[in-house]
Amino acid sequence: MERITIDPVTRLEGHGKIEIFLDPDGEVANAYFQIPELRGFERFCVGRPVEEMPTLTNRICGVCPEAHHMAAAKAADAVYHVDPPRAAKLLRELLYSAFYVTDHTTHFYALGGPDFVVGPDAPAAERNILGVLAKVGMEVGGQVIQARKQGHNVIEMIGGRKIHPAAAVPGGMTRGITEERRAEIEKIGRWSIEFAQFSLGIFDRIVLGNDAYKEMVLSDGYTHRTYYMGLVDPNNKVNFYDGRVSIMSPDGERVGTYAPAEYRDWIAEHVEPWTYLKFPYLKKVGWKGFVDGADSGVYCATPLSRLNVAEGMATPLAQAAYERFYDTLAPTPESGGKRLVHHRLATHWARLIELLYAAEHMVELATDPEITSPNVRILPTEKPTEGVGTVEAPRGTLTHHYWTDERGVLTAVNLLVGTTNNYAPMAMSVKKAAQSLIHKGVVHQGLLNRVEMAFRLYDPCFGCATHSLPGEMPLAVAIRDSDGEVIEVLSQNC
Amino acid sequence: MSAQAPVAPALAQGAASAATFEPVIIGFTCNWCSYRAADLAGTARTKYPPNVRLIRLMCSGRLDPTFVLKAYAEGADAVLVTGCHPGECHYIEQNYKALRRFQLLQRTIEALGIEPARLQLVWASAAEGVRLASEIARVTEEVRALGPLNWPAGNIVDIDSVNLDAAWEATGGDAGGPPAMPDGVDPEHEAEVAQ
Amino acid sequence: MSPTARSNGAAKAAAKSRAKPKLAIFGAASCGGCDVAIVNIHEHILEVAAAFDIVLWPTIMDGKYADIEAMADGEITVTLVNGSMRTDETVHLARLLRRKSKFMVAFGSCASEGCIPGLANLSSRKEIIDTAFSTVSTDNPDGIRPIWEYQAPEGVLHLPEFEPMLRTLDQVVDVDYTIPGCPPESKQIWAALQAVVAALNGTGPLPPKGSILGAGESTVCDECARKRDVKKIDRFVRIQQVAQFDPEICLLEQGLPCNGPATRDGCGALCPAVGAPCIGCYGAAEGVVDYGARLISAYASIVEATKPEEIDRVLDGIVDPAGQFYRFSLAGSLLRSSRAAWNSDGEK
Amino acid sequence: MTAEHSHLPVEGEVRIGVYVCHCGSNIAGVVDVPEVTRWAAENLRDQGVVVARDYKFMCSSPGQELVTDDIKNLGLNRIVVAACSPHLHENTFRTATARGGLNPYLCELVSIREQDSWVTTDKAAATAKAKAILAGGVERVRRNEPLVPVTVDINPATLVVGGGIAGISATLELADAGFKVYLVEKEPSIGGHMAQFDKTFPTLDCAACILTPKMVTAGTHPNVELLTWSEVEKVEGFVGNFTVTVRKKARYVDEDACNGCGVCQEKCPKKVLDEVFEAGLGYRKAIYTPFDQAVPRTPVLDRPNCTYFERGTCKACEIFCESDAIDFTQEDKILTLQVGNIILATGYDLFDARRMQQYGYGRLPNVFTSLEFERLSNSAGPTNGHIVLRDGVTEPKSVAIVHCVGSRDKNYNSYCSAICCMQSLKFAHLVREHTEATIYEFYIDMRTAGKGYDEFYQRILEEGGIFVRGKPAEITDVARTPEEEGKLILQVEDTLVGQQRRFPVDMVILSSGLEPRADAKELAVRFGISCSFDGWAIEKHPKLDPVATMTEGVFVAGCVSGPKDIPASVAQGAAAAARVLGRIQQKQMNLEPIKATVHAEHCSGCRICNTMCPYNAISFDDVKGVSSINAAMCQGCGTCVAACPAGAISGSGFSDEQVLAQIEGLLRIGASGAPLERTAYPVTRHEAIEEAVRA
Repeated sequence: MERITIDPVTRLEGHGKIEIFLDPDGEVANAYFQIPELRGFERFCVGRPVEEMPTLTNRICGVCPEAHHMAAAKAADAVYHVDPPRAAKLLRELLYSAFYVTDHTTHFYALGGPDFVVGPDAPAAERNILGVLAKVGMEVGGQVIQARKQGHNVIEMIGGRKIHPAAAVPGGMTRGITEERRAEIEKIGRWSIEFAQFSLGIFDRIVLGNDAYKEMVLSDGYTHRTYYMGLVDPNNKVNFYDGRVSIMSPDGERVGTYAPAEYRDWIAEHVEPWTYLKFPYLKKVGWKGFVDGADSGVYCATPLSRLNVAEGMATPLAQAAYERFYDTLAPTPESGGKRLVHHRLATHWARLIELLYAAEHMVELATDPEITSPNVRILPTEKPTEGVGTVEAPRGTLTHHYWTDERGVLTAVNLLVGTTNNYAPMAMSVKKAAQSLIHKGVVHQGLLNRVEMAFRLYDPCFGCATHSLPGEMPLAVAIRDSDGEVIEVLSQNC
Repeated sequence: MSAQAPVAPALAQGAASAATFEPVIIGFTCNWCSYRAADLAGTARTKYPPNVRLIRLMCSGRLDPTFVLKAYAEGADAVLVTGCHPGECHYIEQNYKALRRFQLLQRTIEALGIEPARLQLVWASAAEGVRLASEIARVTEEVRALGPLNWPAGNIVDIDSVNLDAAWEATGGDAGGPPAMPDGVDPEHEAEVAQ
Repeated sequence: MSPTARSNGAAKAAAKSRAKPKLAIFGAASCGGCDVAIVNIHEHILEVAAAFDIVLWPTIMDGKYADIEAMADGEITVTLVNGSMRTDETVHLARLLRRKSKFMVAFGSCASEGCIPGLANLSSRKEIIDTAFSTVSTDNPDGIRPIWEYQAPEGVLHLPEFEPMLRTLDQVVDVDYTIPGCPPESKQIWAALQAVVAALNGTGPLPPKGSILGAGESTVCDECARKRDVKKIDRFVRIQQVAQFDPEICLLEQGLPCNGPATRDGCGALCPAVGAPCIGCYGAAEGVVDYGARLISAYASIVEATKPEEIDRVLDGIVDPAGQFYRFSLAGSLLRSSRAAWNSDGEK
Repeated sequence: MTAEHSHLPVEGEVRIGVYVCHCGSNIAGVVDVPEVTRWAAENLRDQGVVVARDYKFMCSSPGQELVTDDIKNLGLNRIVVAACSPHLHENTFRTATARGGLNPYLCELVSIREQDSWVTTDKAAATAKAKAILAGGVERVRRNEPLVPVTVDINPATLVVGGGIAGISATLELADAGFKVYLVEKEPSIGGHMAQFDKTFPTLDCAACILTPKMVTAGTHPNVELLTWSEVEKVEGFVGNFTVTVRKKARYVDEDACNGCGVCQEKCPKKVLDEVFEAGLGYRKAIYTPFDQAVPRTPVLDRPNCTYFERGTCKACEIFCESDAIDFTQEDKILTLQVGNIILATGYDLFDARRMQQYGYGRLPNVFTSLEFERLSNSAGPTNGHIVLRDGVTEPKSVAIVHCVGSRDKNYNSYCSAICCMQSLKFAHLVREHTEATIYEFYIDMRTAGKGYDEFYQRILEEGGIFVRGKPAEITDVARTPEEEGKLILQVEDTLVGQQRRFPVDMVILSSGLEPRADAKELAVRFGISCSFDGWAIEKHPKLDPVATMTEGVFVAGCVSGPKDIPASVAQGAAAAARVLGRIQQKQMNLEPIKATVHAEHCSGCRICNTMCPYNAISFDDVKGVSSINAAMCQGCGTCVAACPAGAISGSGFSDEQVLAQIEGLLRIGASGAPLERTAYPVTRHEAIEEAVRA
């Protein structure tokens, strides 16, 4: 076997680094998925005034700053023991729904979708937005751009800026919206509903209509039976902005739901010395390593998870799509519990259902009579102390927890960030892919695609997780023999 | 900026003991009061420590906080700001602006880990040569007691002259890596690499 | 990667060198907002793709550092670096790209002045790592920390070194141009890219080295629609202390510490427009040496008080001077950091 | 020694000449001058130093020739002289630089004498400090730019504020020289405090006799426009071109019609206590001229006290006025004057003796202030010069004169009021002249500096009287012994015999000190000058420029800048006039080119600088939305430069670049003279590796 010299570049290459070690028989001994960066927000936010957190923590992630903006604002509300006026909550949620439309659109068409639309075996160079356009036609490209553009316009109209919005503050929002803007947003909302339905149509046509794909979706290689987590409203319907966190066991039993402030009773973070990122797990179950099943505390928090923990969607069209989803993929409930889908690739479908819900919800909010009320902020009267704020980020449940002194200056900060939730499941997917595609020291060429697809479905945003890299996750895989010699380096999308 | 090789262990100079340490202090003077006070101290042969190096401005109101930060960044151990007594500014009221800037700047440097005593304000009229001299002596002693500030000299490593591949090989793969102990950050790390 | 592959890469590179100008977009320690901002030039992105041969854009499309390594020095026409220098890996890649690029552009606040993550320079490396791995929800009884060279049962695992201090691009390599903003406004990005394209086609002037692209030469007030009068501040307020701010009048005049007066224009004064103070993401105005110093001086100058204790009372309204004045620019400021960051007491 | 690297000048190259002065042994005795010179030549080459010389006396003509010759022969374009304080010889070397054909502002003088050799004992340390100071000057001068003074035209008219003796003498000097003067006085008549005095020390000539002629001349001089009963409300503009707004209060008397016959005062039925001129000892009418020799003669109608204005009937004055000069409908007039220079001679207020309650003034009737006594002893005064007790008839048998009332006392004013000793001696003489009374003088020290002053003191001593060295602790009417009954008793420690003593007397005169006018600070702001904490105007230089202020075109004369006696006030009036005449003769003048400038393209119109300028040199253009600075009004303090958050204001002569460069220069070497130790920047693996490879 050729000995490959590693120069410093490949040695350090990639923001996500995978090391696969083989045993003497050439079988996979272990696989490590490393996150090589850290930024330290939890440290340097200490000393800052709490009202700045919505704008400071925006900078954790430029892909989903809106999620951090909302979580921070809610945590700051809690620190001051204030409940913002209804109009303020409506505005925040409207902004947030518009963000979901943009983000899910981006992922489906630019990042995740290409695997299906263009095909998993197509050369990587084509598996991108341009490849998608080639396949589904330029006019769709126009619509995708339109969807992102409009979404960002709504975010700017309410939040002040397209990226890193500024308007959410302790007690509400800095400013309300005018009737003109409301009307415009409503229009965009209605358009987005059509666009979401159209996208679901594409998924139907290209994926569900293709047995090979369907088989792949259902295949064991992409199946993990873990716990699931997500925010639900009082009716156990999916909610992005507010509600209780609900946990579902791999067997479809509702383990419980908790108020965000109680997160510490439910979640802990495991530390490994070979990565800068921590591994959250269910405290009540415990950390058992990178394994699935009801005995392992590993859980995942994704669009799929949210559907799995919820009993439906709060809007009619999305609800219909939700039912179709389960009828198709999990016709029978697991051991009498809730019907669950463990096929990770179905996350793409779930994401489109959420896209539809977000669009419908936009219209609901934009047509609420109170949405244009000028009463969007209330003044705190109590001493600031401690507060937790949780929202559903597209990539998982996001929690900000602040402690302040009596001036409202931060004394401690804890952040449990979306993608982090899925770190362990992703590591497991890697190992699983490696084990199934490396035998007797021979590496199946499809390995990288496999691994990559396993990743994409989580829409990993390591900007959030490590505050190092946004959106799609470049990969570098080094495969070492039992002597630790690197026998192969594969890299993708560095 | 002085181009220093970055390989010396950090804070090597921290060793300088208070006894032998001679601080370097930048002093800003107002042309009409404190600079004349310094002249007067000279004319009267009033002796004071040589540690303060004066810069003449037209008025303490000209003092831009940038000057103070620049002095620290260039290696000064402290900065002494002087001007006319409040209410006696030759430009009527500008020294009040200097006072306000001083107070805000002092809060800021404190937040950056610099002892407030490394930024001092002394009012001295043109007639107060002796007083200025004694204040300079006082400030010098206070700073001597604090020890060196010795802010690091920033620098860009000029990489064009470096063969990175060779550089990497030179590390043999475990260059500077801290031992696998629970606390992953090795204190001696820089020093180790430097040698 | 095999030596043959390397030479192939070189051949490919040689072939390409006669083609369109090459563009590389590299994200160091970044949040990705800069990439999204570029994507947000929307349909124009296709024009960019047409004008340039995009050789590297990890977030959006494929490419390999290996190919970059294989290129001839200076083969890349323009490299946009967003994100700050946080690990030795990013520093290394920035230097690699510098060698391979004709023009190096510090893109966005992180690369040009450190941005919010630069506030990490208020603490020591040890404090940052210790905090991250001992939060209330962290299960870490043995006090485990990331280790740069970890001896796993199966072999050694390397992690990039988390540097003692976060640095800006120009503290690590020579930088030709800067595009400020967190993130830069998309319309400004497009304007800057057009200027670059024009320069490359010889249809426009090449901006002098060191130019700031995609921004104005003044400060945010220049673009701010709020009415301004002479300023006298007798108290600084925080947004949660005041029920209603006048939507027409300068926020600073209403006591809200707005960084607009010291912050470079180009964003369109979006934050003041939405009733939020400017937080300074576009960095300092033309020719300014230290952003924070300008703001400190300006704020203090307009305080309405003459007695030290009165002045203190007003200044108490600024609860976080370091953050207020160096929120985005600490790493790029004259002092670059708090003493804690380099004074290794924290690690002794 | 001399070190020179001779190569021909290159276009655009900075070529600096360094000149280090021995100043005899003043510098060379402590600083190793040849070493500093050598060091500069070798270590500051990269900074552009092409020649470094030292010389015994750089300020001597051969010393200056070194500079001028090198500029010509070596093509120098920057000069640094390390010698004494710029305040002494900056001009000398700038001129030398100009003679060499360079712009004078391309020369820097750094002080290694006042700031180094004269204040440092350790020679090594002094030499190191000299190097640092020199390096600072070199770095700075590299960034110096040629500056050209701003030239402004001088309007020959002058405004004099205050019609006391200082103002009057300034006015007459200017008017006689043939130039227009506006003399503004807030009282109905000019004359000031001097007009209230009877005699003047030490010559004892009658104040009125020497003052009146000057008043009359001022009142009738064709070049003088007298504006009494008037006050300056606003001053705009700058040296050479001030626009002054004056409020001429309504007199209710037509000045042109009035012939000053005084019949109106006779007929006016309303008697009013005269608090001002008669210091509350006498009465005047509701329409009045403060005193017989008043200038102008035109009386003033005191509206609040006028029966007609009170009740709507009377008009006695109008009825009896033959020239129909009375005009009840008159209103304040606002006048706008254009002048080139301004002389402030607003004088002083008397210390209010009530503040020292232990002296009982206001409570004990027979305690008088100096001003009251001036009126009492004045033959034209309320008692026609009879010195009597408050009852108006009884002559005092014993009179105590207390010095330093409100002066030389940290509880009131720490300064010496300069005139009280002489005034008190004068009082002693007047008391002796008019009465039989025994006289006591209570003093801290006798201060009789001045021509003929001490002689006067001796004369008074000879005239007899008891001089007690001590400051009375208390003045009371509570008797302890029969002989103290009905007397005022001064409780005092006689510091000559070192014991407490009590002096019963009939009358006490408090020699009150001088204080700035109550409105001194507002006045300072209105005229853009600075004043000390107490309120005395600050001179441009207390010794070398005592009548000029920091504000070009605004001068001071008399007590406005501190207590003075009459001769000093007169001298200052004339001196101020001379300074103004100099300006007028030049027709134009150059202003120091140290100015601030707004760069409009960088100005965001945030308006933070708008409140920075005490000279109102900064204005905001609403249309353009930018601020701008009037160069002529700018005094170059640089406060706005430091304040501008956009860095849009630059300050010539003290630019950011110059100061930042000087800081770098000053920090080139440490206290030992070796390069300043610096902490290394924290390194990471790669840098260490790269360094290692490079090494």
